[in-house]
Amino acid sequence: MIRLTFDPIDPGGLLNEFSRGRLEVGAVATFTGLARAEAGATVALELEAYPGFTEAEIGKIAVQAKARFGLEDFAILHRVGKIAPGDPVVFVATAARHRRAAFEACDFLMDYLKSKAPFWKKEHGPNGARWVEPRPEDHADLTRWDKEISK
Amino acid sequence: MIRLTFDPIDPGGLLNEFSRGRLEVGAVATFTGLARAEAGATVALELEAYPGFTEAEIGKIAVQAKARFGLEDFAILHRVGKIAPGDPVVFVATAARHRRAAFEACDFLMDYLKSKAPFWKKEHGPNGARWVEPRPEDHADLTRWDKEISK
Amino acid sequence: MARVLLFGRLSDVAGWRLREIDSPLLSTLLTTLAEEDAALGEALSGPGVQVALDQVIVRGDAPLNTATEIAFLPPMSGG
Amino acid sequence: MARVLLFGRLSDVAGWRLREIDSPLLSTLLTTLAEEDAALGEALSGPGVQVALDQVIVRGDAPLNTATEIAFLPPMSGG
Repeated sequence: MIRLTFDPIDPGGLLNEFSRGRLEVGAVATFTGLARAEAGATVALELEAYPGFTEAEIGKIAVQAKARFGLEDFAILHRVGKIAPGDPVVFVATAARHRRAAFEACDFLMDYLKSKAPFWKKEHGPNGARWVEPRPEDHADLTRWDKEISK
Repeated sequence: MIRLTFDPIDPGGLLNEFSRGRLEVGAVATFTGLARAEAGATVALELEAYPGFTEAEIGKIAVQAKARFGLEDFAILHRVGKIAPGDPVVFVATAARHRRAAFEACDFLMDYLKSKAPFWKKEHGPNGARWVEPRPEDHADLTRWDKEISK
Repeated sequence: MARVLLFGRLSDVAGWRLREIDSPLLSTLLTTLAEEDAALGEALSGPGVQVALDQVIVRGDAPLNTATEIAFLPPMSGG
Repeated sequence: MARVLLFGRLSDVAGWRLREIDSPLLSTLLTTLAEEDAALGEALSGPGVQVALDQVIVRGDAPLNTATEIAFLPPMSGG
């Protein structure tokens, strides 16, 4: 499941729905990204996606992750629009027979989502708004996975 | 928060409660371990703890994890007693400013809980019950963290 | 009339997000937009701006038909 | 009367989980238990069985008082 939503995300409801009836799965890892207030420097976060294109691009990576880590299933929900500090921005859940695979796949998906997924992010501060570029460490996080391939 | 419970665990409720009001946290990772049916080989899992001692031993590792990974907070809930396939056995949540710390701390805590925490586990199958010893890979998972220290 | 979409800071520069513009080629569309709004023209040719035709990234020039959706995508920030 | 607790497979071997037994030392308690139930005696001296006095792991002999809680812990399986 890959979904974009303008409405608030309910990570707990998603986790319970995702885990229900999984008799052979064993391991469910999740990540919830919350908007940070940055001590008042961020009044709101605003995320723009390209509907259709954004889900399709995320889908390509999710299919890769499913094969690479042997996932049973995944769920990716991403908030778009204006987001208040403390509110969930992104929720990723992965299910696998063993926890190593579930953790690594969740980590991998988040590295992609935070650095390369087709979103445009604006931070609204007390003195106006600015567009955010990806942080260098986001790209560094993502290259970890390339290195592992070439090991 | 470290708690043992004979009652069913509600991972979603715990995740929402854990995430609420965290304006500066940014990252919440969770792991939910579900009892596996093993294609009918396991009718129920039974977990025994030593109340007081078990929480205290888990607490020592959790305090280490908090310092080592710079966690803002953690929650560990472990089911004891008889557990049906598909039901949550353990729920771990970690909160940190950045996702790398949240993921690694959650992974570290799970490696400890699955291999060395003071629990005794019995698998009830169609032909009787047997006590389970830790799997060799559980110990291998845990030694990953020692190696990282000596790097 | 193809649909032109601007994302991220490009729509802030242009003051619009979606317009219908008639143009036979991607290159002629870019010329039209730049003549009309020099700041937008510069932003569209800036580093890292990608073009998607009907949600597929393209490089170089391309013919446009009336049903084409052209999206200009500045560097993606991730979520 | 100290409280003696058995965990995991030890309580299956013994057929009980909790008993109050009077004994001046850990070593004398072990002798009493082994005389009464040879299988339990063997299980208690088996590899990896740890002893906790008042929830603290101890090695070697130790004096017991009437309030002491003695727990015999077979190898822990993790959760």
